[in-house]
Amino acid sequence: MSQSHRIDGGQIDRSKTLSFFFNDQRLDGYAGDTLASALVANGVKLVGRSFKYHRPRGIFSAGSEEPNALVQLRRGTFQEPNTRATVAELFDGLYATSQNHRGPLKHDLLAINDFFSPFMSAGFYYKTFMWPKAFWEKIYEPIIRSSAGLGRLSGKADPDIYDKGFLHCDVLIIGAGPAGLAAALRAARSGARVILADEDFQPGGRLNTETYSVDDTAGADWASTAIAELSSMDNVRLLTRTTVYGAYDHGVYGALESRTDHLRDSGGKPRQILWRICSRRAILCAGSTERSIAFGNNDRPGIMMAGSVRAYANRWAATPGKRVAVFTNNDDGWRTATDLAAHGVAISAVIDTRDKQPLAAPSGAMIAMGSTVTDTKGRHGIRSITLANGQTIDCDCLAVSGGWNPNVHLTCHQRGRPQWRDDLAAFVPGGDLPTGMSVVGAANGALTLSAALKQGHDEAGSVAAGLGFKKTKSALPKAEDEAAEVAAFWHVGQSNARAWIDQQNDVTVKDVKLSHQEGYRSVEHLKRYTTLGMATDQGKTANMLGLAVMAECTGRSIPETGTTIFRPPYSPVPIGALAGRARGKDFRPTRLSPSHEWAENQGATFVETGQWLRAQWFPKPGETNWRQSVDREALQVRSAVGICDVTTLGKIDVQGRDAAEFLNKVYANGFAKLAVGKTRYGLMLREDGIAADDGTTARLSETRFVMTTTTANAVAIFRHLEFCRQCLWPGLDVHLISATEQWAQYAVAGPKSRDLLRKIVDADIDISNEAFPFMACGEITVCGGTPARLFRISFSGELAYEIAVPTRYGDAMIKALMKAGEEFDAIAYGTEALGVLRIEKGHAAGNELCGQTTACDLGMGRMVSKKKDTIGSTLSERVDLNREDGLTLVGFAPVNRDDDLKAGAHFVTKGNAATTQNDEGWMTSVAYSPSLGHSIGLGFIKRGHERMGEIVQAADLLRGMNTDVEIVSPHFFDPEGERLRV
Amino acid sequence: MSDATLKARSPLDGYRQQFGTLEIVELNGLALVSVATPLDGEEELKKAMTTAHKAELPAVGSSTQSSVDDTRFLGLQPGQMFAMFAHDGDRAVEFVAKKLGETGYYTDQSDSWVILQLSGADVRTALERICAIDLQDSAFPVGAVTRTVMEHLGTIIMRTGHDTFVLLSARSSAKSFLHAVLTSVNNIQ
Amino acid sequence: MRYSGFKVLWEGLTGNRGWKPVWREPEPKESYDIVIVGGGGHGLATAYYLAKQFGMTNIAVVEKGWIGSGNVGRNTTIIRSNYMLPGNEPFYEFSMKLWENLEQDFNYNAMVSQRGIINLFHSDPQRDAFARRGNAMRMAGADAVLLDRAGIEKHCPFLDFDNARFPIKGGLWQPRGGTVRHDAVAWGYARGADARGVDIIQNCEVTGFVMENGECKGVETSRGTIRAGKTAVCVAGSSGRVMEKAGMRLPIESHVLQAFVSEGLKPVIPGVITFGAGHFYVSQSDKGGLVFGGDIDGYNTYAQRGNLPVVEDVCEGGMAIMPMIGRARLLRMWGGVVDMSMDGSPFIDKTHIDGLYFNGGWCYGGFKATPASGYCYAHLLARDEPHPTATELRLDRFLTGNIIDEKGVGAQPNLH
Amino acid sequence: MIINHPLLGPRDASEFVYLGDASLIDRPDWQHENSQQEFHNYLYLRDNPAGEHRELWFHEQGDRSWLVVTRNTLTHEISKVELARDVAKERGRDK
Repeated sequence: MSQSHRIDGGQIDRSKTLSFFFNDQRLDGYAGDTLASALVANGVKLVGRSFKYHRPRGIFSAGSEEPNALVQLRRGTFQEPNTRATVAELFDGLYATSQNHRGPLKHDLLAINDFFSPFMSAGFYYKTFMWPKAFWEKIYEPIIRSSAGLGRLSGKADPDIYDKGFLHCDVLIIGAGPAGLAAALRAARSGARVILADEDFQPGGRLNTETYSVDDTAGADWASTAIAELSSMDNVRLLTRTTVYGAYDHGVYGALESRTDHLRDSGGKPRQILWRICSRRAILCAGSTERSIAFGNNDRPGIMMAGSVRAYANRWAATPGKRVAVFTNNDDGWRTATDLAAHGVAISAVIDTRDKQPLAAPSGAMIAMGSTVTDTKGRHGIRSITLANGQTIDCDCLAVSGGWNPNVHLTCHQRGRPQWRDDLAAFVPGGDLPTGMSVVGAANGALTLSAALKQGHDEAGSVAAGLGFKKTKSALPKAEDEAAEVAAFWHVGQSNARAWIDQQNDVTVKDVKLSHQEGYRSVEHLKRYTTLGMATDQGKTANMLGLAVMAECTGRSIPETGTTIFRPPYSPVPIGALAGRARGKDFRPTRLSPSHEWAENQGATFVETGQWLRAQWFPKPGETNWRQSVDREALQVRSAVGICDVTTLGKIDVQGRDAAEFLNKVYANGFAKLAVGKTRYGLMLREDGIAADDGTTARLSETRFVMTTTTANAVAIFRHLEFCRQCLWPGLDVHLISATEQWAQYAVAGPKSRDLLRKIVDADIDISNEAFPFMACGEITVCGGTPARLFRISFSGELAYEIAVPTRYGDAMIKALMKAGEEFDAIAYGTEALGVLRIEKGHAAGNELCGQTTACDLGMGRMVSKKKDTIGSTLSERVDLNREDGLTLVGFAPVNRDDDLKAGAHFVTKGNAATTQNDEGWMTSVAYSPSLGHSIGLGFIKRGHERMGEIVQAADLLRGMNTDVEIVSPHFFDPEGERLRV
Repeated sequence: MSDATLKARSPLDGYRQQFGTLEIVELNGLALVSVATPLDGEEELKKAMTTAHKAELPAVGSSTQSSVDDTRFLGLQPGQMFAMFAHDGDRAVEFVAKKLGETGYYTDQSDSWVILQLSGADVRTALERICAIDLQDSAFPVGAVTRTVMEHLGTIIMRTGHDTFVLLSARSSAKSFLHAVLTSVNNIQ
Repeated sequence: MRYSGFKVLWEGLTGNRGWKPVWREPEPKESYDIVIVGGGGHGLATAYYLAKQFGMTNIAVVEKGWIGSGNVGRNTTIIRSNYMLPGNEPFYEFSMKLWENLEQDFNYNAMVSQRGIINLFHSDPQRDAFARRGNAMRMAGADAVLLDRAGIEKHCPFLDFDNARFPIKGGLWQPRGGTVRHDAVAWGYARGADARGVDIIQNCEVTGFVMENGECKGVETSRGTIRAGKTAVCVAGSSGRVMEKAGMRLPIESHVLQAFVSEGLKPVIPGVITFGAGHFYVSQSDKGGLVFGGDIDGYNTYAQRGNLPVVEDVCEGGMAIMPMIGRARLLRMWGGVVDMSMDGSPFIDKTHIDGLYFNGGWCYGGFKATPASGYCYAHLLARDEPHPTATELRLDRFLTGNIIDEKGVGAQPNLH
Repeated sequence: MIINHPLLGPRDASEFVYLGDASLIDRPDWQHENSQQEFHNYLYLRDNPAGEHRELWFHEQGDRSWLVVTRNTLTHEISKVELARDVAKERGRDK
């Protein structure tokens, strides 16, 4: 059957035949077709199965509101579930399969559900499947889960790429139908920056699907002329295939532009682009959506929206049937009869619920006024309908129109609530629109062409004027006002058969009535209990019907019954598009230190520290596991000298006449009296008295300090300091700027560090212990005049320095240091050895400064000065932060020296069970100390300082360990700290 | 005393590439020095700038150009600007101090940034994929400068010509930043 | 009326005519022993346990809108008890145990589904923190398993193990964690409470408190004055708004948490998965939708909607660990207003005003706490002393310094 | 959201970092006889209004200014944006 239902006319390109596959059947269509129109043209009726009862489903509409015709598009990793055939552009080689059936589409095994439907009424699952208890996860749920869901993901990474962007405009016009085009022309001619977005690949909206004329030319032609003019103006950005899916605060709109979905292959370009549009004003011209009528078996393939039926005929030259019947409650439905007849399609009947004079109808059509359709026949496609009077009429397509709902969705995305209009029997936009938004055309209830054109034209004029753009001549497009009377009619009472409201989720009139009967009467309860409107179409064709039936049950009017809120997105948006480029390695940026390339060449292993990559250790030939490398590096630092890149530490330049006073306020310990040329360890508290961060700060001059922060907290601390500077003490002369990126900084640690540095620093600089003692700092020159900074500070407990040079020399500096160190057996060490050395010395780091511990807990209580106003000092004195049985940071050594300690173990007094009540603290950091020859740990335990020598259990239920550990001083190595002063 | 002298490296080792009409160049040999205005010291700083550079103190969000030398002043935040000028050494602060004396607090930023210059007719089309700032003439004229964020990276953007923009981003993430820019260029071509 | 498979069959055969309303629609009486302000999950659970466990039935639940319209009706349905601190963990484990018997208890299938929850870690310090947490859970009688990378691969082979910016190094797994059909929780509790005589009064907004010489004697409502022996406020999300009527300032800010659901898909995700290096967590509902979320928007708001940056941030997190979801479409996004407390932990306590009780500050985690919150609040109201698992959830803890800060970020609500 | 920066004009809120109620500017006197209670109220208690709210935003990806933004927490409408430094001075914090 090759395009058996193709007819004359239309806006397709018959010169371009495209072949495609539906369920492996090869079919032909034309350029300009959607998958749906091509299926219609080929007489394909059955395209899918419903969610719950697996009823046969056919194409229902011709737009993004489609509830039924969902297919899986493309193959393999490109497989895309739940794609609406009605918006999928046809391309050559398109491959689609139907969804949600077991076995072939025609003979779906799960169609059995339909026979059990009496037992599967709304919410039945809340009332059963409870016994026996264990069966839920094991039996009931797996069965439910496997039969639920619609399409399938490939389970493999999405192979397409996505991009994002930002657009700015004076006027955003949403929808390029008659109202949108009229508005765009007027706004653009006034000189405003205009963005015109439309979800269709062919702008024009219903001008393309109707037979009206504008300015005495065919509507579709007028539309293309308007588009041509707009495209030629450089103050206009025309976005086709672009859905504005959400309205956000302050005129920001989210839009999804499809770039390659209509192509066989993306050619390595982004599939879709997610635009964030900043607009000063927005005009919503989203049109309206036709709704159905509920009657017996109204869900059969071939039963479609009347407007869609003629859309297929007029725009795509494809007729859904050869013998079409129309069932309507409004004038618009009749146009389907006349339009199809004009294409030579037989019209078997027009049934109108209204008892009035019939409108002009094709000859041969049976006319029934004040009548209804009560039932239909035809398993995989409609064959006949039965009227209220029992009369049966044959047809292979039933075009239904229950009236039109303005597309108010975006007006509700913030606070807007639609208002009811009786004359339209529909909701129109209410007050409280998103700031800057106005609504025109069918979306605003102007359901006739000339009214839509006029509203668009007028509103654009006043918007442009309001934005201060010049008034320019711009004529109002002329058109006729077609008949559009409607009389509310929701569902056919006489029908005994099930009457569908939500076609995808299988919600029937009975379900809504049951929901009411059981007390789920608020609209939100109705929606949640029956799943009405929760399907992929968000109830675009269903919600009104459900609301109307509920109103009938409660005996209240529809507006009294309420309206369901429309939430973003207007139509579903791929998660990939919302993520854009941020995936894989590009999820977040990578920061590299200046010695990175050198370290790579040394074969270093790297570790993520926030966004930084840091060398973790430097394996040497023959070393088979990381511990060998780390032990060697740590020992070498203690015995000779090691070099470690500490560039990642945050560095903040603090300058000003009041810099010292400022530091005195933000550090818990004193800084006012720090001498020039000296460095001091500083502890920062949060205002709540908990330790926030630590580091060393050096005084380079009376008015200049260089502060270091931990790598992890650099950004947050800078923000906090700016808060102190701008909001708390704006009267101080102090200035901050980050210098983290400016300096490459290396720790040179070990007994031989001074000897090594002597070969680096310039001759005139005396770094002898006398001239440059522990905690000294200075601005010096190295390697023949290169400016540098030298700090005599030590994290390892050895004689140690940190030397900094401008980053441009970072790569050269690490090489120079290593070369100069050769004769001293210098080695490079990574973050692991750094950790071992600091744990051996009992220095707190991230695991100890975890945001839950006080200075007292850390054993630095005495540092907190009570004699000055310091961030955090007051609240650090609260009783529960100074309890007798408070935590203390101490060291732990395994009683059995061969035991490995584990961070995260909890401490329990010997003999006690490992329970919350007996919990006395936890192990924060552990390491194997190559110097001591056993595993060591730091941790917090209650009254730790009073319990030196006590043996407690380190309970690690997770890893099935319960280790006896001795409480010892955290200073495992060189407790007197003699080595760093030599 | 070391025999080795230290060789400087630029963040991207001097990247330069042409993509159709669009050119991307890493700018080197530029010094960047932040100048902070002492509390209540704005008038003196203004005077010093006029005498030494014949330049205005830039407002936040814009830049001024010395009429006697090549120094451009970038108004980045209240009480702080960047002085940008050709200089290939590591003594940038001394140059500024020589001219402005003690009227400001100086911090060398020359090594803190990677500097990319994008030029060509498509430059705005490429940038709209990563830059939330409205770059059209009325909103961001030639001379405008501001700090913003692109692909999670803090970025200073300055418009130096009708179709020319200079972007500064943190040196440590220079490769990620270049990647972000190149991706935009690829995606629009 | 008792629900059962047999009942469903019988009704099916007889045209489903016999189903009765799940709750009455009573007019408010003049006075009650206890008036619970807020017909959300916690309020309804409180009423249910007061009636069932403590034999108090002269109780009203007053709800401004429709019951379950608060966060119980707009969350991501996750239940877990993977907390760390002694002030929290026993409480949440108590809640988990109540979940495990809930459906049989109130004869309503809330689809409690213990398919497990995994929190991924991506660095050694993160692993250490999770080990500390997991051990705390085990010590409180909860279940916890520390998985290495291979263990994660076994559960979730579809995660990005090869190309991730922040490599997956393992995870903390709580097999008993899972999801629950959130609306059904409110309906089940309401049905159970109503059956025991509790008056559930919808569309009844509290406009003020009845104060008599410093004591709270009930509430003024849009449907008249309702006197009460004890007034129990339970309106998380609106706590600030409501308690302000009693002149109280709280250690709480109202923020919006967004949540997202995709179109229905055939099963692809086993349990709940949480990304440790970005803001993303996901599960799959029985209907097939991917239910996911991330961080709060981060600014004070009472509007039940968020903005785009967080939407994108969440989806970036999703694609970073699960690139297979790129072609799944986001169907609906919504926002719930949450009480963000100053240390990220809740309050179940008497206020300084006699007769006035407060339950709130649940941050973005109130749903999982519903049963225990109701039970412990009922205990406090009935006995005037805190339930043993809720002794630290006090309003004055910031004055004494007994902070319950799981995240360790301090007095900044939007960081918790 | 869009924040109309007093120096830079409209900027996307994603450039900013939010802190909270602008009353955090009014840090109590550490020598107040009841300083612990004072600091407790300052740091922990909030008006948390449903309506107009004055709040602190930091332009981290911008000019590094702390701003005081007056925003309605029901509608998100922003009615005023000031430099926090100026507000702090008005409240005498530079004395």
